[in-house]
Amino acid sequence: HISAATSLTDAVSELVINYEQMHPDIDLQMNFAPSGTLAKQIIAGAPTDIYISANPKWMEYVQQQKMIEPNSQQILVYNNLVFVGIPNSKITSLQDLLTLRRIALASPQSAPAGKYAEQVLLAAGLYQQLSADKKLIPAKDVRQALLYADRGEVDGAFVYRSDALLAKQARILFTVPQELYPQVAYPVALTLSGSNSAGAQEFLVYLLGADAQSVFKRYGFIAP
Amino acid sequence: MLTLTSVDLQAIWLSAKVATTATLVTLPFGFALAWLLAFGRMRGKLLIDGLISLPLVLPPVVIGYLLLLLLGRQGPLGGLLKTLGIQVIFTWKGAVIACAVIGLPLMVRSIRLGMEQIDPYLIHASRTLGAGFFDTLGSLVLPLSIPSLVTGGILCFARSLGEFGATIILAGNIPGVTQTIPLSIYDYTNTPGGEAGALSLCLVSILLSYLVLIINEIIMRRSRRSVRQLS
Amino acid sequence: MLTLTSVDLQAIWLSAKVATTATLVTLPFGFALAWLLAFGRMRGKLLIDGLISLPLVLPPVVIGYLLLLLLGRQGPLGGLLKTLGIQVIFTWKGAVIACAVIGLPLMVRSIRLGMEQIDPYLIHASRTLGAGFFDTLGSLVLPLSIPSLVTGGILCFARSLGEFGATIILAGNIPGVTQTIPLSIYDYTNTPGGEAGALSLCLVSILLSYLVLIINEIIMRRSRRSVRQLS
Amino acid sequence: MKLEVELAKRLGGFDFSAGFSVAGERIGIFGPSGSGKSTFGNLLTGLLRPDMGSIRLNNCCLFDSQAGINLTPDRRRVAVVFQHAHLFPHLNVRRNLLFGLQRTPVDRRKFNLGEVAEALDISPLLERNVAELSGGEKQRVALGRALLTCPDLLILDEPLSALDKRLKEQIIPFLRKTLRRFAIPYLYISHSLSEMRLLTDRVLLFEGGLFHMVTDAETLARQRMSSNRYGYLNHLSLSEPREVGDLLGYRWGENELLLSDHNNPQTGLFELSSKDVLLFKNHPHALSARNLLTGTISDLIPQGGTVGVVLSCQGQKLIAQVIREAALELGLEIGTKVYAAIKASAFRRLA
Amino acid sequence: MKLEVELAKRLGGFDFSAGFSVAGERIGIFGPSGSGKSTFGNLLTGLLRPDMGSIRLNNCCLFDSQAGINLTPDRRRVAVVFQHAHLFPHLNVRRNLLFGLQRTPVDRRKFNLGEVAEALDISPLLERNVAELSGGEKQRVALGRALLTCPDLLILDEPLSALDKRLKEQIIPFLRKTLRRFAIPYLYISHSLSEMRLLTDRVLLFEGGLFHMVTDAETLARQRMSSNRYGYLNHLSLSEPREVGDLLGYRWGENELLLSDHNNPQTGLFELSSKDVLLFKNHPHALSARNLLTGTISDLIPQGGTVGVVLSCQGQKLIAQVIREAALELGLEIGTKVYAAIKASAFRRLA
Ligand SMILES: Nc1ncnc2c1ncn2[C@@H]1O[C@H](COP(=O)(O)OP(=O)(O)OP(=O)(O)O)[C@@H](O)[C@H]1O
Ligand SMILES: Nc1ncnc2c1ncn2[C@@H]1O[C@H](COP(=O)(O)OP(=O)(O)OP(=O)(O)O)[C@@H](O)[C@H]1O
Ligand SMILES: [Mg+2]
Ligand SMILES: [Mg+2]
Repeated sequence: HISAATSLTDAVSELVINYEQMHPDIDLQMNFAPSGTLAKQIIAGAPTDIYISANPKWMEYVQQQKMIEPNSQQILVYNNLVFVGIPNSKITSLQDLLTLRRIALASPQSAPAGKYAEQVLLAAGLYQQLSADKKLIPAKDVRQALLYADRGEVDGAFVYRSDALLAKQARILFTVPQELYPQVAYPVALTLSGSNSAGAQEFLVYLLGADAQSVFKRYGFIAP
Repeated sequence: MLTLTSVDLQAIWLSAKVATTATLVTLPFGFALAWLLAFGRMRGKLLIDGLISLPLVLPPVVIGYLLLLLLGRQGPLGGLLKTLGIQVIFTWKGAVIACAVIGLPLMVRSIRLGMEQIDPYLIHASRTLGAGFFDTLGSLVLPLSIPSLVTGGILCFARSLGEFGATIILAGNIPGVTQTIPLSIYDYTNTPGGEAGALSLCLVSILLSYLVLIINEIIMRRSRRSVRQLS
Repeated sequence: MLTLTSVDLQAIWLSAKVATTATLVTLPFGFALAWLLAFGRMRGKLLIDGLISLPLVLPPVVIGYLLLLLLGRQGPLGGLLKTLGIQVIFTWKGAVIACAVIGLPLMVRSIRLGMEQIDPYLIHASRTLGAGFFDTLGSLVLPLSIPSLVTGGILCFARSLGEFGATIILAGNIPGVTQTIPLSIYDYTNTPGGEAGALSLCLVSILLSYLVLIINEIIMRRSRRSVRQLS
Repeated sequence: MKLEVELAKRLGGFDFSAGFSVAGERIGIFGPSGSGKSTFGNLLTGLLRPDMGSIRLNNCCLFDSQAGINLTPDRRRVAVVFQHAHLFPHLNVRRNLLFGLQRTPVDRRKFNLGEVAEALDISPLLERNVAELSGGEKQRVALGRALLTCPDLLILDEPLSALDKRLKEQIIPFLRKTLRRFAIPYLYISHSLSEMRLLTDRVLLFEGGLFHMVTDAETLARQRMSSNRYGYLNHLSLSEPREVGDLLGYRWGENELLLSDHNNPQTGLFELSSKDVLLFKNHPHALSARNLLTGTISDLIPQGGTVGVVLSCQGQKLIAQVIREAALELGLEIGTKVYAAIKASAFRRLA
Repeated sequence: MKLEVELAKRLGGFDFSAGFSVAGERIGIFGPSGSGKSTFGNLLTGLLRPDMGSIRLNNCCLFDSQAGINLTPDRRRVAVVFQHAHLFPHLNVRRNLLFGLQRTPVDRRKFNLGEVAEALDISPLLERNVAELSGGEKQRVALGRALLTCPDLLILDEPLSALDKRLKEQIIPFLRKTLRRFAIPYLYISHSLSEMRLLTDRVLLFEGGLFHMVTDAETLARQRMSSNRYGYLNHLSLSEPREVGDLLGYRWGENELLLSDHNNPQTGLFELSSKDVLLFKNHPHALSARNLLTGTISDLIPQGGTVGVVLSCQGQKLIAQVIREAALELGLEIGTKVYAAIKASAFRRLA
């Protein structure tokens, strides 16, 4: 039983199919939902062996509830923040954002991507100005922010690199300098029940292996 | 227990405003559509019926997405709205539209159910007494439909209070502007330890809906026509 | 246009199963509760009414979360279920429970609306003819409530087809096991180029609900009591 | 009012069909239970749509299946009092009454609410909720509601059967008067021959869903003389009452009749059963009956075991009824002169 | 059946209150429209709950506000035919009729469906939908439905007012017979004095929401002799018919009466208006009336302008009615011997 954050849906699905082909006797069940939902499910006792969160916060939360094997926790992949928008735009750096009318980002309260974007804007000293002008549009999650940018409802959006690949019309306008925000990490861990399962441990090893990492890379993630 | 931040208060006010407006906006449409389905004799009733039910059948997120396509900058209606200078997306009007569309099927079904119980002889009596079609609609069918209008209104209002999926797509999650209670709760529950805030807002939602239920009871009691004293 | 993978087919089958089961499970509860609210003379009616409306008022995610707390390992009902060997979380039964709870308020309101239109003299006639309380309920109130039961059933079924928030929390999003159509659509919209798949599933949802509407029309026409021929 | 009808309608296993043309202001519809009387009313008002045929009212086409005409009920100007009252449950009595009135052009209005409420004895109920009315009260409100629209045709479907005798006796004269005064033509559906005679000039007979024939209540009454409880009821117009001892003397043509009805010494319409007229060949003496008229037999109507004897008393017509044997014994023949004895208490005021 | 009632109920502006005790199998309820007759029925069956008081039926307490007793309607075993039929719309006629029967213990069942349907002339309608019935048909089904439960008390609220005369005449004897045969006690609410006389032994008078008094239809009929259309109606039990020429001779006590009713030469109950009895002091000759009885005056009932003359004819009682003046002139006094002339056509078969 693998519970993975929504943003990993494609990558993990592909890995699971690959793995099942390699080990026909093994049947893996995937469960994709927002990290917070997964965390609560695990705490409520939902059958889960491996938990992949989209941010360390929820991993910590689950760990505090003593539902995972602390030693198994490690970083699966990294991601980074980019700014997307309509291709012919003249936007090439953070400073150009002030010229835009509306900028989407994931909701800082509920999505880590939003939090990171907020930190970036604060660090760049743009936050005051943008929020005073009500130019910031918080969306439900990164995907929705991307959707807005893609449909031209906003002039640009902060999203993860991995998500930016989903865009049809919008393109990456620039990559946000890493020094402005902490690294975006996807921690993985075995749950208590998973630590007793050899299959789960084996799959975890596979996930961290080179084959798997190359797949993640294809989907825009960065290997640790 | 009930500790509300100013952003929470804004969300509550916004939710009340959106739910009320959505309900009021939907009522006339619901009434007209219910009438069409209950009494109309045109072909394609089933088609209309199905179309109205769509927002119920499809996940709200999909509805939100479809509305965004329709009303967005590049959408067929979006252009029209833009030339009229009406901004729907990312405003509370967007939330109202989302809630109205989601609430419409509930409204129509309820009103229709009530209308179909109206004694056809009463309608006929009204017509023979010289009341034309619309006159009868207004002076007989409408007042006799009050219980079902109220039921439909409550369903729509309550559903609007809880509507999340379509609203967040169409209106965005802008604190103080389009962040209704469910959106605010969403933010809370996605923060480890945000349960208290979420709970407070849930309680407020419940209180709001109770308020509506009480108003409902009062209206119902007034319009109840006969002594209902059964042992 | 309609290209369905085997996972899609599983989702469709699961959705149909979940929505049907949820509707059937909810019907008797809905009937009983509606009766209580329409005819009951106990105190605290408003309280029950409000309690039933909760799943409508609160965002589905919150309902899902509350159900998870209630039925989870540490929840008051979870322990009980565990000793009975019943696993609800992450199974299709969880999805049924989520949909049933979400659909209940729609069901109860509709049935109640229908019941309140029943001529009290008919009920009295039945009682004086020797039919006891439950007898009258079964042989008079129930058949006369068929239109409203059908309306309630349709609302519940349709809502179940579109239910996302509570299901994903209580039942999880496990392809082939608990992944209903809305959850599958969710996955598709999170996949590059998934629009086609999402669209196909939306169409299937719509087809399913049309099927139900047609069945509804047939039942309604049968139970319609009087010639309804109005000019 | 002229009504031309040619229509057919199938209702489940019941076939209705009628084709006739009738003119008059006061038409009755008579027929056994289930013969299609209410169905006919519903076809006229537009509640039911005929399968085929046409309906013309005063040369205005209400329905024509071939021409595709089907006037909506509100444009037919045909009001109706249904067998059940069907009052509007959300309006009180006053507003039920006003419903039609307010939708009637001011120049067509012929009554006001007060008048009608007074006549129907519902003035004290005006502010009541309709759920709080008794059966008879409901029916009276329905009657008032329809009357107040002053329609081109008023259909009354057994409007009086829920009323008690006192009210019936009160409302019939009112109906006669107002319907006539304001020239509201009507179709009166009823089981009561006596209501038919008082309220209609022509009667349409229905049987088993078929229109049978046009006749009139008078003829029906004569035909049913032998089977009817009280034989044939003579309707006598009496005038100029004056006191004669304990009794009242009324003018009836050239004759004076003595009546014991003291309540209301006024010109009016009175009813006298054919069975209350006793015939003598010779002058009877020491008789309790107060009236003794002489008359000549102008016609004899043999029917069942009895014979209706049509008398001409100084130009006034009177029908007596004797059994066949008595008729033979007394040698009653057309032209015979006889004495007719009538008790003073045999008369009954109708209006 | 014994009914003890002591109750009060306020309905909006209408106050109902009644306190009496009455025993009998055939009780009538009489009173003007709006006097509370239906309200009383509803209180008995349990549709309305009295504000206070008690109801006891056959020493079984149905309701007692002080003791906190309020039997549910299904445990009262009181069936009711409402003023409007209130048939179950989802059942066809047969299943409406069976509804109560199926809920009656087998040992209590006294009729079968066929019998009742036959008597009410609804056999051809059994498979019909109730929406497809005429007004009269609906009411007959409601009557059958209640009859088939064989209740301890049957309340009939104007059950016949929607029926035509032919049916009324057919159903009244059936009601009399079956209700008596199977000893179903009933409360009969009606405006019709004649139904009261035929169907009830005792009558409760209501007026303006108040129980007024217990009386009987016979007394009411005598009291209303002068105001009633047909005076007082004698009910005569006639037997042993034999042919006498064109007529039928019936035994009436020691007397023989000649009747022109030929349809049904059978023992039965007949009706004769007091106004159809002509009194002579001396033997009248050459009279069209076929019957001449001798009798002695046993009582005189002066009323209005008329006098009811109670005759004893060979032990049989007969009431004639003459106007006051005639009574004086003929010197009618108690003990006087008179001749009573009655036409053969004056009799009407009731049952
Ligand atoms: N919708 C229907 N479907 C089938 N049969 C019907 C329908 N409506 C009425 N009928 C039948 O048609 C016949 C005529 O009904 P209608 O109501 O016209 O009678 P009516 O003459 O008014 O009788 P009543 O004096 O009892 O009111 C009845 O036998 C009735 O059962
Ligand atoms: N719920 C109520 N609220 C107020 N008044 C009522 C209510 N129900 C009945 N009444 C009044 O009580 C009075 C008695 O009504 P009820 O129906 O008992 O009369 P009834 O004797 O049966 O008359 P009818 O012969 O016309 O049927 C009427 O004047 C009626 O208006
Ligand atoms: Mg009829
Ligand atoms: Mg009554």
